[in-house]
Amino acid sequence: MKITVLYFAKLKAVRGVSQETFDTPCQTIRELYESLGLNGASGMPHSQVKPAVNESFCGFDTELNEGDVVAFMPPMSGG
Amino acid sequence: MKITVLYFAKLKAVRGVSQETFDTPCQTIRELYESLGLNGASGMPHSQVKPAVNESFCGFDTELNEGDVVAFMPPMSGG
Amino acid sequence: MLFALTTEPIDPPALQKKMLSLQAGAFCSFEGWVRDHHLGRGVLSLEYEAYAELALKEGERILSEARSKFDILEAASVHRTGPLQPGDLAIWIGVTAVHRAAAFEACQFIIDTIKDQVPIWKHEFYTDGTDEWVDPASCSCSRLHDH
Amino acid sequence: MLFALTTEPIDPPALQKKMLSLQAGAFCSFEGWVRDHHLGRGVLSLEYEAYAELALKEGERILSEARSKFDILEAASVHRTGPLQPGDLAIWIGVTAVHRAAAFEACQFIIDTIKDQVPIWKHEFYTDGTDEWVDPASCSCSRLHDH
Repeated sequence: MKITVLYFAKLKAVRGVSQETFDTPCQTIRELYESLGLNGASGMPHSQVKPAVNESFCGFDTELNEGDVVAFMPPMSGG
Repeated sequence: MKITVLYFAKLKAVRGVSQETFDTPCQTIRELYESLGLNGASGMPHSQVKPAVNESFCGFDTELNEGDVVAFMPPMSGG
Repeated sequence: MLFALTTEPIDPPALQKKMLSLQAGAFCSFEGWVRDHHLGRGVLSLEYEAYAELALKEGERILSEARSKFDILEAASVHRTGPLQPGDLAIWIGVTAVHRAAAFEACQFIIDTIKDQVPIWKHEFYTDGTDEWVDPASCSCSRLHDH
Repeated sequence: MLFALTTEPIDPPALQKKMLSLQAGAFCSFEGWVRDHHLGRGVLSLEYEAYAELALKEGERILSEARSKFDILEAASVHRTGPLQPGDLAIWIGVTAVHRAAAFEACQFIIDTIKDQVPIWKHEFYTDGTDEWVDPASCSCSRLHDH
């Protein structure tokens, strides 16, 4: 299925793009995160990352659906 | 001895003037307060009033000296 | 003078401008505005009276105490006196700090202590034609009803 | 919209003006200013990046939560995004209430929660030529060092 992924802050730097749209066989947010290698040495462990789908926070076990817009967010540092 | 007394807020209304200078035989702030009748029915009990002498808070047992400027202050309500 | 009394309208942006620095990441302010009601009565206007000499001394002492008690950079306050109307600014307090928690604590300490210890009194004039020197001690619910 | 993002300088007096009412005796505000140093390093400039759609939703949710949690009248906040320099205002929060204690509590709750939960990130550029995405979780002393 085709999804769009948004990357922010350090994860944007790790991935090298702020967003991309592609076909994926992944069933969950967790599989997607790992398939992108974002939990690797240069990335961040799941525990530090908040995922969102379609502009709402969600868990890593959330299932993916066609057309979803997924976001991976490092710890926030606004304010 | 000659002293000046300042009255504020409700005590000014009770006494009818904001300040006055006069000779007094009173030895302490307490005697002065009572001689002025400010602790009477239309006035305020000592417990509610803060006295000051020469621009510093003081106790009712403070002794009076020639030329002192005494102030009697109801509970504050600024801010 | 970091504590001041004024009979003119208070100008918070101008006061704040004097305090800011490149070290101050956090600024907390409190403003007390004149309301149009008090304990259920309509307020037409009011007048703040101060024992100016002592109020200035006490105000400065409270700001100094805040600076030694809390980890802040600057603290300042201006209280208006004379006639005011609903919608007028009666008091302004500004605190700068490197970190926000101290700024909040100091700002709240300053307004609480000023209300309790600085010789200023509020004379309220009501819409029904009566008037009263506000006496926080005579109202058992004063802690709930002051701003 | 009571929570907003802007790439333009924040104008606190204009924002406050929209909130004041004759019922509001107490106004508390918090402002976060860009400092010229962070954890001992000189800061040349910084950039705030936001996931705007989600940040706006979260910001509104936090302001709503503050209004239901505390006895306040209004709460509003604006966060600046894009490039900023030391001395620039990064965030403004204003709260009005009838009584001051609730205004202070709500204002502190709002800034604490915004920092923790609104998807905005700070990218700092240092005087030594390096840069970093600020990661509060990676710094054991983050609670002490953020503003």
